[in-house]
Amino acid sequence: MSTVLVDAAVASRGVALELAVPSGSVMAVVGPNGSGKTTLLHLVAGLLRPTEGLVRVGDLVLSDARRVAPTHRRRVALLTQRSALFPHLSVLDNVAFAPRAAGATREAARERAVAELTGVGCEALAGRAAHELSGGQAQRVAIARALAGDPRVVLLDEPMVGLDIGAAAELRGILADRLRGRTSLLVTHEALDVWTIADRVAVIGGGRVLETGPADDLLVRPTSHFLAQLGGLTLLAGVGRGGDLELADGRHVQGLSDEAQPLHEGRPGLAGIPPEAVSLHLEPPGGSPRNALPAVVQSLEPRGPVVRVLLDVGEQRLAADVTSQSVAGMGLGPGSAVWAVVKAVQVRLYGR
Amino acid sequence: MSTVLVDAAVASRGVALELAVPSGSVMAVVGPNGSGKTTLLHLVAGLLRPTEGLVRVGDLVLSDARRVAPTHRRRVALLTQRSALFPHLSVLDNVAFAPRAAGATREAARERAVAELTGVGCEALAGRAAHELSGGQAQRVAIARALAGDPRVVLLDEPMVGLDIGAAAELRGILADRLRGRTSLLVTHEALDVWTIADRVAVIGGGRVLETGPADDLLVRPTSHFLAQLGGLTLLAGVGRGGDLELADGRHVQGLSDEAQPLHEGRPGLAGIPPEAVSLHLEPPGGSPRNALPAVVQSLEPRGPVVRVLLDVGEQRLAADVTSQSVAGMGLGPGSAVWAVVKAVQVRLYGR
Amino acid sequence: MIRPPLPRWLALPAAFAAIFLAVPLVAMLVRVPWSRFPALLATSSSLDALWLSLRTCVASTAVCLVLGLPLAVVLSRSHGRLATAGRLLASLPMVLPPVVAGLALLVALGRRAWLGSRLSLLGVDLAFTTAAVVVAQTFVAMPYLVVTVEGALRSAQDDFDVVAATLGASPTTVLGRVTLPLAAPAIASGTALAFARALGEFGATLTFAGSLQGTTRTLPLEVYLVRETDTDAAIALSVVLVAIAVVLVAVTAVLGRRQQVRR
Amino acid sequence: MIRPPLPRWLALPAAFAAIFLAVPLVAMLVRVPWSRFPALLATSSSLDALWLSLRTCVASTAVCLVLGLPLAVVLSRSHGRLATAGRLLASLPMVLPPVVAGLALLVALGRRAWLGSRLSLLGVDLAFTTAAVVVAQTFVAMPYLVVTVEGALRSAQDDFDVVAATLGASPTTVLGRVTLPLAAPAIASGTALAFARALGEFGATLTFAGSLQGTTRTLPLEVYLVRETDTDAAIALSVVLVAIAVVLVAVTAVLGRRQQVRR
Amino acid sequence: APTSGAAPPPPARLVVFAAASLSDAYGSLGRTFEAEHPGVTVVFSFDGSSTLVDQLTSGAPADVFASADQANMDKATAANLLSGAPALFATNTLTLIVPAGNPAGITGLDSSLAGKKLVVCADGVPCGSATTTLAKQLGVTLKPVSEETKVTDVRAKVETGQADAGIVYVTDAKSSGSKVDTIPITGADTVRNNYLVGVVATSKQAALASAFVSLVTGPEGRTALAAAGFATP
Ligand SMILES: Nc1ncnc2c1ncn2[C@@H]1O[C@H](COP(=O)(O)OP(=O)(O)OP(=O)(O)O)[C@@H](O)[C@H]1O
Ligand SMILES: Nc1ncnc2c1ncn2[C@@H]1O[C@H](COP(=O)(O)OP(=O)(O)OP(=O)(O)O)[C@@H](O)[C@H]1O
Ligand SMILES: [Mg+2]
Ligand SMILES: [Mg+2]
Repeated sequence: MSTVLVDAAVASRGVALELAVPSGSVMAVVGPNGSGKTTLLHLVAGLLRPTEGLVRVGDLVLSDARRVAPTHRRRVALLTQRSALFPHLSVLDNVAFAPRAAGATREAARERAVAELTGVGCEALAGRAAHELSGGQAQRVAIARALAGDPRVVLLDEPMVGLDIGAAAELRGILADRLRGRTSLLVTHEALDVWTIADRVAVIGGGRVLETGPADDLLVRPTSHFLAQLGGLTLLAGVGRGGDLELADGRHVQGLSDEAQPLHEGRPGLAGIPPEAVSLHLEPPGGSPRNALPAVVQSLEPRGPVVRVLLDVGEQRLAADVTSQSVAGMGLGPGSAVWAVVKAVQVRLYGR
Repeated sequence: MSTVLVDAAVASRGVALELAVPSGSVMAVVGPNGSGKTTLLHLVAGLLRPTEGLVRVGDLVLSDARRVAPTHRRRVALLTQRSALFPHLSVLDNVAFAPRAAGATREAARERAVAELTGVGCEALAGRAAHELSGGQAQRVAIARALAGDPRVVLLDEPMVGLDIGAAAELRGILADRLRGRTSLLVTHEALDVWTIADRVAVIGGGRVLETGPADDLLVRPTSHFLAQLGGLTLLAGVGRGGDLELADGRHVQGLSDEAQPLHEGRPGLAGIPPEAVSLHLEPPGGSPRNALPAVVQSLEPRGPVVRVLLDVGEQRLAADVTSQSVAGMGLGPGSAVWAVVKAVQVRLYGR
Repeated sequence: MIRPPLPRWLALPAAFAAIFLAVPLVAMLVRVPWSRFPALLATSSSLDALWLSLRTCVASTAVCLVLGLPLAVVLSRSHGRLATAGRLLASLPMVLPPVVAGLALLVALGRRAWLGSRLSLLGVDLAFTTAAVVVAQTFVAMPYLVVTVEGALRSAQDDFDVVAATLGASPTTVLGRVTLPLAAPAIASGTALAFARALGEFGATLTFAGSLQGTTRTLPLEVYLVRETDTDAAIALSVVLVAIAVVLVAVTAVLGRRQQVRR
Repeated sequence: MIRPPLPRWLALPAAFAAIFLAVPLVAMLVRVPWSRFPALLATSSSLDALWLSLRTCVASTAVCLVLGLPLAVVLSRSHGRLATAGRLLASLPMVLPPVVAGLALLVALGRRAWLGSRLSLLGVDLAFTTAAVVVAQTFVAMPYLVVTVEGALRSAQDDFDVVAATLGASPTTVLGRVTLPLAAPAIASGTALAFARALGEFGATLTFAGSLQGTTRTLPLEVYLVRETDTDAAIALSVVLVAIAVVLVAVTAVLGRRQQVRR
Repeated sequence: APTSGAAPPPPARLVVFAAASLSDAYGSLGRTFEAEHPGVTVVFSFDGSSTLVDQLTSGAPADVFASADQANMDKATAANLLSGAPALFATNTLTLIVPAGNPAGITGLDSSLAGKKLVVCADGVPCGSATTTLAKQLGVTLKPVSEETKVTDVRAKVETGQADAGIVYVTDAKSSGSKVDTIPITGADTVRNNYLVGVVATSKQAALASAFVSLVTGPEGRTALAAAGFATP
């Protein structure tokens, strides 16, 4: 059991955080700059002493105001914003560091390191020195290094930062795969990271945990401004069928399959639909949009310049952001029957 | 005149870059990890010696294979991925560094520093030490520091990396404002950066400049896979009118105004429209989408799973990504008259 | 941030080292005839020696900084044969027994020597002057500054100098505002080492500069002379040297602390 | 990456410093009676002294590393009064004139001394043995290692130790695989300093260990003795010391270069 | 014992603590003694007399102690470091030396020294005390530019021409050979520096030590000492 429980304050930073990460779940941590995300990770890693409260992993109290268990005994891997590869070791030895520290033989450690490097697509860089890597390469190696130690809790502080879209997508896939079932805290600013990698989200603001819950729920019903700004994607769950996602009621959702986590035939999957891509029609439209789903308006919620319309689509939730003029023009209200129309190219299908 | 001309090779890195940045224009540099973006910036900053070729700014040859003008004489500011604030100086003195180095008195330099810090919203941090900042704060201070020296050429290597969405948007506005008319090279992975900050784009791949051109053109007609992946936005130019963007033919485009660079009444502006948000209809549709523009198909171009349809909309270009099934279903071909429909919430309006 | 702790076992050899260094010093203090101490110190020869030592050490430490710091910086950035030769040169005087160092100075800068005789013609006559003491102290002390600072500069991994250059800082500005301030702890300890070595310097001074009260007889020379007749008195005078060192190190520590705080 | 160049004017004081250090050494080499050199070196007393010097210096440098390195690491991470006291202690022996250092050792560890007499009872009799030479050399040389390494460790700005701890490295592993390797250049120069100081050590050895051929008469003591009768011969023997130093520094440079390449 | 650079002591190992200025003379006497006493090794520790007394006081394991002056021998006897009375075995007198060729044109302890660089031993060390006494007897006032702690340093300064003249022992003038010219001081022999030798009280081989003292004070000793320039009583 490696449930992480943080209920700790750091007075000097104006931070008082209360958070539980269930064993085996991946918790995304989002929030504005300076809100205390890094502070949270440092509390878990034992790099900060709480002035009050405690940090627990499983049944063990790792930190309280009096005692802080040393970082190296926590089996908590921390991947920092800067890759911080050891400059005196080769890429291979950097990655082999954690297994070696855990007592593996040099050969076993190197073998493991090669495997991890392969996992991030950097096996060809094994012999290089740290300073011979580009920023992106270094970050990938750092990820391999953090994972090579089989940590009980993985802490990731904006690991995608500095990666190009292609590399980030690739890494997202790798992390989703490798972190699954491993208690993790992932600080990110990307909605996509949250819902492809994480099970749960915690929103931090002004040194407090503002809300926390299942990633899917919070992304569908973002209750904080920050989450909304992250661009909550609506997720529809279903099963892969002929390249589409088949919903429980048999309807198909068409979309583009993600390359890093493709949808597989007969296997469960998700359709990620950005609310702003969903348009509402009173009649099923003709034209290019391939996805037209019958829906019932559940609620209307003004959000600044737009109105978020929550829809019931075959027992699942779908959000649509439309202008208030549209709402007025169509005379929408709870209970209205509409067609939710979304272009296939705006839907991304993920295997889970 | 500070036109930047690079025509240089670095053999050991397998890089041979040819690029011209017209004086006063902001050139975005995009490309995958390891493609040579940082190398390009280092060539301009005089931190790398070309093994062949030269680097020129204005009429001055700054680097060739024999001679490299020293970095400090180039008046070329480089903002690196890591903020690299001087650890022994306060935030204020970090920002005052460049004016001081240029000979300003301590008072003048500090005054300037305060102004720059205010520009990035960090004036309250002036008295802090560098290590007392969060990652995001440090990056903002670093940007203030780079701008405080009034450089002839500004080089930015992924400056937004590590900032949350809110802060990044704010900085994007600041950079768009401050870099305007200043010869700059901006390495980024974000399409939004390219078209809000840059005039021109260079796409780099495998150590070569693959294409270069006006940012608007290249984003409308991305010719490289990488640019397409960046998510080329279509831009429609017009004038602010009653909160909408009025096109030359009098039609209005509705959208959400960008907070950092809002559209002003009677002033020129742009509408950014993601091609995947544009759906094509044979009849003008009813429903929530507020923007329905009559268009004529110019060309069809298959791009992997989707087809990019280039449209002529009142003499301007608009791209729509639709599935090939839609193309077939609607029987589209060059010359077809269609309605390009896009939801207002997917359109962003920017003042320019 | 909590830095990872040091291994506990490290305390054992460290404590042993501290005890090893402390025992002789304590034994010395115990041996000092404290009752005679004020009288011993108040003699004109002791006071002259003390004052001369302070003056010459400040002067030679200043020369070490003015000449040695540039040498350290240049060496830290040099590569190849010439750099190796320079590093060699900078550390050789440390290995010479002080008396031999004094002899070497004598055959180089003495009145009859090639260089010394030419200096004489220019009216510069070092022989038996306080300036000769400073030369001797500088010769033996400078290597400690150079080696310490060069090592620290060479192991600095950062690119702050590059960042400074992109901000328009000339090489001089980079040096003065970035490179040297960042190396401040090493410069402080190098300076302390050099001052300490100059303060304790004895053989080279004796051999090269001579020993005349008020002119060339520094405190260590006075100690050595007094010891011929009175060992306890010599130990008492040595305690003064130790006291100066204590003050010196305390000042360095305070400066170092202030530096630490600024970071 | 092209590092920003150093200011040109820096070459002037640096060159002056190099010349200042070089001239006495060159003058010494010129003065050596090269024709008598082989004969001088081949005497049993010279060979004994050379061999003894090498043995004792290796031993005392090893002791310096084993004890001094832990002390340096502990001090670099300590704060407050005790740390200041420790730093003080670690640098005091440098300031003592060597003869006084020898006296201090004698009053602490001599047969009649408090500690020495207790050691005697345990059958450990240091006085006038080769072990006494090692003790004297260690006492005067260790501070150079401690101060150099401590300064470098304290100015290291990085968080690599934190990173290592998050990767599960115990404090011992962090020390051995991260902290010390990263400080390798400083440790190398500190070790070279300590070795050099031990090799040139003379006053403390003479006073504490005596000057018995083959047992305690190291090369500097032999130089001292030879000088009683023949100054030129003394200079010739000193050249051997210089030669050893050259080899030492050359080896350090090669090791340093290798380290550089790995980065 | 944890370390002892020397092998386990041979049946007879005679340790002689002697003033450094005796190194040449005693070196050859040691070889003579070893030849006369097979199986015996003579080991010398040469240093300044005062250092040797300090070492003996601290319990240094010596058999014979030879001092270069009366004062240090008195210190040793006062501390009961010796068994029996020490024996006078050599004397040394002062002389004036100048660099070879006498560039400054010194003629003696007279007006020729005015404005010249004269180096002497400091009062307090044996040769310095002797110099002071001699100057007082001769009624001259010396204006040295340096008062050295060791006579060797006076010699070195004259040899290198750093000083124009120096007052040293005749034995030093002799070891300097052709590098200096000697200008005898008339009346110098009235001030003698005495070399004394005695058996150390803690010696475990007093008989052998006495034998060495006898050698030094005997005819062979005289020859060797005279060869080094000492006067013998
Ligand atoms: N070393 C430090 N000393 C003092 N205060 C600090 C330190 N590091 C951060 N803080 C402060 O603590 C608060 C929380 O900072 P933290 O680094 O946890 O934010 P963050 O959410 O990680 O921000 P970012 O997204 O910029 O990385 C901020 O107010 C910050 O200024
Ligand atoms: N210091 C170096 N020494 C040798 N090769 C290097 C060095 N830095 C980068 N390279 C190599 O040069 C090529 C270009 O690297 P560069 O850093 O310019 O890429 P980049 O486009 O900036 O990548 P990223 O997006 O990861 O920062 C890569 O193949 C890289 O491996
Ligand atoms: Mg953070
Ligand atoms: Mg890069």
